Amino acid sequence: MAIAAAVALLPLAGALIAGLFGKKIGRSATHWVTIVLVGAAFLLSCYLFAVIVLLGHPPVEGVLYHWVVSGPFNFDVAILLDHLSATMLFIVSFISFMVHIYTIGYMADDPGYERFFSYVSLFTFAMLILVLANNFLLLFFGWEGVGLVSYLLIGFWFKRESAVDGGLKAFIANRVGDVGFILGIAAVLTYFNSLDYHTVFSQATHLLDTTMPLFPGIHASVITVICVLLFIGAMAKSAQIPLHVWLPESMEGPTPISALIHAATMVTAGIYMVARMSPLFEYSPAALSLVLILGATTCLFMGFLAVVQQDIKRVIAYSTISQLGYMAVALGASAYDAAIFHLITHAFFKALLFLAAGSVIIALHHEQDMRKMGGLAPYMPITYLTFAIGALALAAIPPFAGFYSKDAIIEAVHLSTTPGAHYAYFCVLAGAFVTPLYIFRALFLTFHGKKHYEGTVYESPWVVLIPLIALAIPSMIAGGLLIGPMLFATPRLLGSSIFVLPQHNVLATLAEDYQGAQMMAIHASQTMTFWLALLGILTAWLFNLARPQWADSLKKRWSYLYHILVEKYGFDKFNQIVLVHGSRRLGEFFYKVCDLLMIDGLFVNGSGRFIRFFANKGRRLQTGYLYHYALAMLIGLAILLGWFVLGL
Amino acid sequence: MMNFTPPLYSAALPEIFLLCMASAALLIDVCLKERYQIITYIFVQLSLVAAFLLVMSQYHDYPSSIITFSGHYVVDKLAILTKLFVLVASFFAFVYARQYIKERHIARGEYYTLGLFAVMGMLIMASASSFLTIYLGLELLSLSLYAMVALQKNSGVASEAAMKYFVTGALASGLLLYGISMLYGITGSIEISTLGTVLQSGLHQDKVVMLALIFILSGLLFKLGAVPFHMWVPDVYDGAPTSVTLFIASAPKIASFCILMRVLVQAMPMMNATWSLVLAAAAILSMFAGNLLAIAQTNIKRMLAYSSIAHMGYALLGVLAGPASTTGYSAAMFYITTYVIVAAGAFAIIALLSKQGIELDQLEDYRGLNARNPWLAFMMLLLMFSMAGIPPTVGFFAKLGLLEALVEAHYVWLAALALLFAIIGAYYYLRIVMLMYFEEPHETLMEHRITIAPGIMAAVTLNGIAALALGLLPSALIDMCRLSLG
Amino acid sequence: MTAIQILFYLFSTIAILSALMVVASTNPVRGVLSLVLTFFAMAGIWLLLHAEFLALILVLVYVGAVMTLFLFVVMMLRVNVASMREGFVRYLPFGIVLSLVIVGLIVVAIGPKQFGLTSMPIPPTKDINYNNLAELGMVLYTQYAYPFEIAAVLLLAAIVAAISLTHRKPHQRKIQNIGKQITVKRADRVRLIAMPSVKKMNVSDKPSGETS
Amino acid sequence: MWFQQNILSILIWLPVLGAITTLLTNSDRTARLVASSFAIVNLLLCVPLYLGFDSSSFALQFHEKRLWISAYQIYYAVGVDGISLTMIILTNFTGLLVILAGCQAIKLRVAQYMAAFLVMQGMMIGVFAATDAILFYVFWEGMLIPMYLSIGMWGSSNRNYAAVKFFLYTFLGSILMLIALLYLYNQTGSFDIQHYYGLHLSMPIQKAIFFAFLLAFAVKVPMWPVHTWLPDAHTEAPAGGSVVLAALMLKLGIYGFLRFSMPIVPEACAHLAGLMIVLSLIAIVYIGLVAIVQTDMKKLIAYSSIAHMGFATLGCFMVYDILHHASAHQDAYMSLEGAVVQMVSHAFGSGAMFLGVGILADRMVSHSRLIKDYSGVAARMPIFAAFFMLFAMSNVGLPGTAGFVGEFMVIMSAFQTHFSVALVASLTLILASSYTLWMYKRVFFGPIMNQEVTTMQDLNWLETTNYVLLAIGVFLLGLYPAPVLNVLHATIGHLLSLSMPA
Amino acid sequence: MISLSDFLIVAAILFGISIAGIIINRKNIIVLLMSIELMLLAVNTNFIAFSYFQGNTVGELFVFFILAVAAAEAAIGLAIMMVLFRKSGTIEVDKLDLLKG
Repeated sequence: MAIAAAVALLPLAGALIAGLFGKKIGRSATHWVTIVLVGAAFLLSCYLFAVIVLLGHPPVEGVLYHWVVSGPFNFDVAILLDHLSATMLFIVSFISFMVHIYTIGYMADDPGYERFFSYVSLFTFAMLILVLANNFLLLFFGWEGVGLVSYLLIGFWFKRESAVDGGLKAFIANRVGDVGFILGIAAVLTYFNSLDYHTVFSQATHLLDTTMPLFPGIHASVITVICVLLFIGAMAKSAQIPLHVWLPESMEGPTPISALIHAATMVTAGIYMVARMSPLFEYSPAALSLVLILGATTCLFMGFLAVVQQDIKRVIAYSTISQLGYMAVALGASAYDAAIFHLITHAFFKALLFLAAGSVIIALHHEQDMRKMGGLAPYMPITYLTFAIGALALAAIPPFAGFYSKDAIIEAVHLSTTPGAHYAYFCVLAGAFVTPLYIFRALFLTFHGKKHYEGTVYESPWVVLIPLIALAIPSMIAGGLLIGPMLFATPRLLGSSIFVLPQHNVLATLAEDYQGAQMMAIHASQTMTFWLALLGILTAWLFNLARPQWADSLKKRWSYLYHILVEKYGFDKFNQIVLVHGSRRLGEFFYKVCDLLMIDGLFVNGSGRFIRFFANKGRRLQTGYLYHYALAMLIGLAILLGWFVLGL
Repeated sequence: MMNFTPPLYSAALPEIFLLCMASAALLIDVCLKERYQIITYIFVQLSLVAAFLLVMSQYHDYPSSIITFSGHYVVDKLAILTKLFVLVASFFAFVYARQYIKERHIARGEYYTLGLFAVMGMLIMASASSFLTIYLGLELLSLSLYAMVALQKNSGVASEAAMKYFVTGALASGLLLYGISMLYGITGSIEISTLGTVLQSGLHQDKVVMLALIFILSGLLFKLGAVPFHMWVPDVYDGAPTSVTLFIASAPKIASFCILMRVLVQAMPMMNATWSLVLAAAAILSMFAGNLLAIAQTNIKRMLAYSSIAHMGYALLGVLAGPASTTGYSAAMFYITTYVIVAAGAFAIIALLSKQGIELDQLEDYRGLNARNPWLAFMMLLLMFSMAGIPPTVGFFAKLGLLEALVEAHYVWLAALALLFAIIGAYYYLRIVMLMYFEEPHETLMEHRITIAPGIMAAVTLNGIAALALGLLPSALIDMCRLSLG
Repeated sequence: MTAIQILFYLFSTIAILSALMVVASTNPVRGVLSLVLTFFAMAGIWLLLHAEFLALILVLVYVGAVMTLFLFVVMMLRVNVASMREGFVRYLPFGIVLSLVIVGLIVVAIGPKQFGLTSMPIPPTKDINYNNLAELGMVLYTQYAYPFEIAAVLLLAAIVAAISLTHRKPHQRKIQNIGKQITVKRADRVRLIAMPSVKKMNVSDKPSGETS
Repeated sequence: MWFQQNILSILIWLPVLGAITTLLTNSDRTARLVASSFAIVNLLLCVPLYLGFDSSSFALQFHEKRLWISAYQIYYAVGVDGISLTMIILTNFTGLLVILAGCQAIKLRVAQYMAAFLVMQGMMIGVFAATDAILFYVFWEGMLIPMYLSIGMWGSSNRNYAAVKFFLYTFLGSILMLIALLYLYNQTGSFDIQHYYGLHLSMPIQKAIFFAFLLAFAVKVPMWPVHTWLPDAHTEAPAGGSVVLAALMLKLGIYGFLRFSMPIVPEACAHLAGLMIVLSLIAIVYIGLVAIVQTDMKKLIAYSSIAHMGFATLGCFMVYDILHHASAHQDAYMSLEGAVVQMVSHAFGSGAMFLGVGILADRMVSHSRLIKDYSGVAARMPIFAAFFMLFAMSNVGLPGTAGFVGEFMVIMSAFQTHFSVALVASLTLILASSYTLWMYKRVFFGPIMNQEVTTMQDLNWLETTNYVLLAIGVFLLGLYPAPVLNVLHATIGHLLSLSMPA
Repeated sequence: MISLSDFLIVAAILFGISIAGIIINRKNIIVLLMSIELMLLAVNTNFIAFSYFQGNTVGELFVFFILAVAAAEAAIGLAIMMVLFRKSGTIEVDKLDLLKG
């Protein structure tokens, strides 16, 4: 347990040192300190992974301290180390370690060097806490922590308006999700009287038939409410429609961040969370169905958007959203292991893609528009190679990592009985075509064809390339290696961390046909997905390299459709006009009309003016004339006499 | 043929002493040259101090109430306490007056002598136990005050104020007399103690008593300056020399309150249902009109005049709650006493700031006083907050007592109303503080140095600090008032 | 109707009419004289009430001294008689209404119902040796000694007040005030007036009104 | 032990003594020194107070009782329970901050400034310590005087209006409370607040008293719709004044609810809890929206204060609904404790932000507080920007900072009353981040537009000290709120048992 | 015979006239002073009537004092009027409006 805590705290120490003393100890000292500490954390998490997952050590739980004790409620800072968290620990610390190294090269000439390292380490800390939490509270802590650092890092170049805006958008979109999340936590607390995973999960069955009032007249099953609320949180974090809008904007941040936070780790927190909550979600078919349908929608429609993007990072960003959709689909289909599996493989290859893209971007001096690239392959072969590996993995070409995970998901959905599975199956299949289409479009536009960039282009330095290579390897092999233990072995790699009801257990059904990773790769040609993927690559080649003019004519022909895609289905417009402007209008109305005009103007100052007005009027009664004074006295006397003598 | 018992002269020793001193002061003043007139001043002040000591000694000598001079004179705790307050207030009024009248060439000997006569009038009022002595005391006080107001002969406003004061005052005493005559007509007596018993026995005609009550109340409310008998207040306060305003605003209020107590509580307790209503009406109107019109003022003396109307309204609340509560009368007494302290301080500061030829009595003249003389500004601040009734100044405890009595007497609505008016009132007190502290003084005022004799400064300080100290430790004064009207 | 009644109504009528004259007179001298008449009439009524001493006092002292004082003052101050009537008629109705209301209310309270002969019978006639003056004198210096003294003080105060108010010292305060002379400021003596300069000055139209 | 027995009086009157001493000094330097030392000593005195406090007992501790005004049986009676202990320590902490901040920012009439704030500090400690209703009221109102002066004397352009508005508003609020207290006095013959508990008054009377108290406390909190004094007062007050207003004075309202309304008229509270919840929710959403459109930094923070206080009132009055569903009192602890923690945490967050605006405005010749006059400050003042980010995040309610704890506890409790309450309350997550970060963005980020910003100096040692103190507070409360909560449990429990309708 | 109320009514009428005199008169302060004398006369008549019908001398004594006071009052009133006249040259009531509002 102490080791687990140390894993989380080492990066924190790094962040504090870099943040507080970075300027004093200098640049290289800063990166050394943070890298060493994160490296140490990585080593420790390797150890933990080995102990817990490989050696099957029972899950470890431990309370660090009591955060709040209030009435019957106990909120602890406590960690849980089981298969799931150990796995995640490993992935997170690995990618983070890589990104740290990569950063040395990427940020070499940035004045905010120390700050950047501090942030990245801080992020690692928060993410590790998120993963290690044994209760909802600490989960939320990590959840918000990564959100904060994400905000800070997106707006890292704070002089750039768009970067700052992107950060703000990311933060606020995440807060929208957090509303759901925190309400979900509150619901958990209300109905389980505890926030510990263990307690909550063990009592889930007691609440199957309980309903709660939502709004007057509307009642809903408690479990469903909890799951839906929690999933709203996940939607924001994992960029599911309609809360995905922030992720493309987050590309304003430095590329290592995009790799670490917005591809590999943070955005998958939602997936992780749902997987972690599987004992709850399993009992709520409605919530699963919601997850499935939203995930499927995200998966396909965000893929479409990636096709029309011109910014290399945005392509990858939309791809990320789409892939997160895949994961969500897997969750919805109760194939949690598959979701985590895809999460892992995706972490590798998407981080790889981003870092490779970053390598290109450095080489082109922070040029991100693909139209200005092209033909870079000969200049930066290693980058090209690694990018291609990442692309192949993403496109689910066997035997690259993505193939296994995505295929498993598609198959799982195919078998799923969750309502909406048919729709989801269609989406993921279509997605299998779209994915290679956009990523190879990016590959072709960037590395093939004519060179549009005017300056000289050099391959990136080794600090950049080492992480690329280090990530390329698992992108190739991780799928094959892991699919067996993760999905089809008994016990599975994630062991008891995941709970699936027998009637939902699609993976078990799949396992019956599983004959090993090699066989799967070999038999890929018999699946539709494989051909769809190839078709996607072919289409990408056709439209971008072979016959680029086709693309233009298509654009003209279907300009309406194209416009919808370029406008990203109008989500941004809607948010801007309805939500942002709407709330400002409303605030304006409340402020100007209610506060200033009504309360202040009418009542507060109004009564003051009223009194003053009467004072000035009443003042005239004091005319200065003696007879009026006497008159006042005598009228008063007469009234009193009339009142009392006549008894009026 | 007469059952005449010789009076107990020692009971009236303070009055007798003061009469002798007043006569002596007259003689001394006549003999003195103008430059030595300070001797008159010292003499008058010393006699006030001596009278104070005499009254003090009576406090122990007359533990229970004694009526002598054939029913015209009473010594009781109320009388003694009223006298003490009156003497102290008058002492301070003379202290503050000295510099002021000297600079304005107001006949000093006459000023002090008339002042002394006024003090005598108040002492007589305090000890009056028949309507005759009440009337005579009142007239002695009033006549002296009329003259004092007019004493600044080179001032047009002063003589105008005196004229207005005189005519309305005479009208009011006419009303009072008319009421007294009715009361006498029913009961055949003018002694308060007899009236009390006779009226209680119920042989009276309701309507006539009512008539008498209303006429008498009108006369008394005039003295207190309550609406609708208040019209003289702003003009007189404004027009009179500030030192006289100070005097009018202080001691006579206490004495008038004392006779109000005697008339209402001791002579006509059975009519309390009626007079409570009358007082309630007067109180509400006073609080309303006083606070409201004060807001519109630009002259600080006038503003304080309206404020005094409002304060009298508050004091009446205690009286009207008196019959149904245990503490109403004493709360009113406490209220008036503290008001007198505070008002005296405020008018003193006004008097001190003004210089001959430059009457600094506009609100604007207080702009930036804190920058010119922080200590004086601080004193004014204390006094203003006390008037507004903000703790920990004494004004709050005065209001607290009244409200307590009102609530006890089930006049909760009246208490709420009173506080509502207090908010309106707070506004203009705050405005003075605002001017003194938040603004910078005009350059012309900056040139005008504030020079105040140390003795007078000490008196002002004493006065201002009293507003605070009595707030922090009000118990003794409250207990005294309780004792006198328990 | 007895003689007393006749006298009463006679005196009352005279008193009321002359009182009205007092209020309504345009000439203050006539007013004062009307007031004197009122006093005489009322003194008659007082006699009917057996207050002989007071009735005499009223005539002798009050009319003799106070009213004379009034006359003195009236004659000393030259009052503009012409303007005396101004506004009189305008405010008359209001004054009449108000005083009628008050009088009416008083009468309601003190009317025959309360103070008629049934409730307040005429007191028995005093015996022949009864001396109003003696009786008053007996108590004035015994039981009423204290009020008597106060009244004396009051008169003293009135003397002081009246003298100090009306007395003018010979030099009439035209003394040199050195302090005032020293503290005088430039602003007190010299006043600078901003005058708009007139650019074109025609001989025909002189600038007027700016030299003040 | 004389010291132990009189420690509360010392805490109350030492600052007043300090004020007098400060006024007697003849140079600004000495005034600053004297005032700071008094503030430091007073804060240090809290240590024995905290250590000597028995947190397992709900009884009033360090009790002092002396007859003050015998005629009305008014006692000089002070004592602390968990809530007041917390607030007293907070007061002393904030008091020191304000004095230190004033050392830098105030150039004019320094001694008077220091004196005003010291007096205010003493009075506020008095409010929290008083156990006699009149003593409470005296401090409650008396505090208005120095506050009025501080707004008016060292405020900005529209200070007169703001000062008078502040004064009259709060004065208006407290009058009915006084009458209610007097009514209670007539019922019990005592001004001891403890005697007012458990009176079992009839419902109409309870309601009347409830509304009387409500007006007083609602104005102070301030609750919608009697909140409009606050934006003006905060905006026009000097930085120190804003800090005191936000960090302490608003808390008095909540404290009043806890000390008076709930235990004295429990039935009325239970009956009208719905109204209070609605008002609180309005404060949270309505005011949140209003905050979004503010162009003046101080106004924005002021509105955010109102919204945050909405949480505290929500926490207070939800207990009735919670207990409606739940069986044991314990279930409602969290709600009330959340409210109290919210009070404390808001003090750190908003206090720090007001100080920050003061720091910024002091560096501008125009002393502008308008958001549009700034941008890119982070480039010139990185340390300040970092600190401000921390406090902004606390304001947003980020876990790990102080702002989160109370919000979390209240939202958790809100769900126990009703889903919709929790839903509306949790909208603050969005609103608070919108207005806070939007302001942060425009002030600190972006390119430097205004030439004056280019010459801004980063924090000096005094300001840094202040901010370090506040940062420690924010983190301590956010990461380990137990020390605060521990002293509250017993008191809250007792309060709840008193506040429950029979 | 003449009842007490008859006397009182006469006094009341005088009282009313004096009131009217104070209200109506807008020009001459002397008339004001005379009205006040009238009012006191009415009051005195009241006292004397009551004294007679009550059969005691208290009322008459009271009148005695009222006369004394009235004389003093008249003296002071006239003195103030003198001062006023010297300062402002008028005794018209409606010119006395320096102080108002």
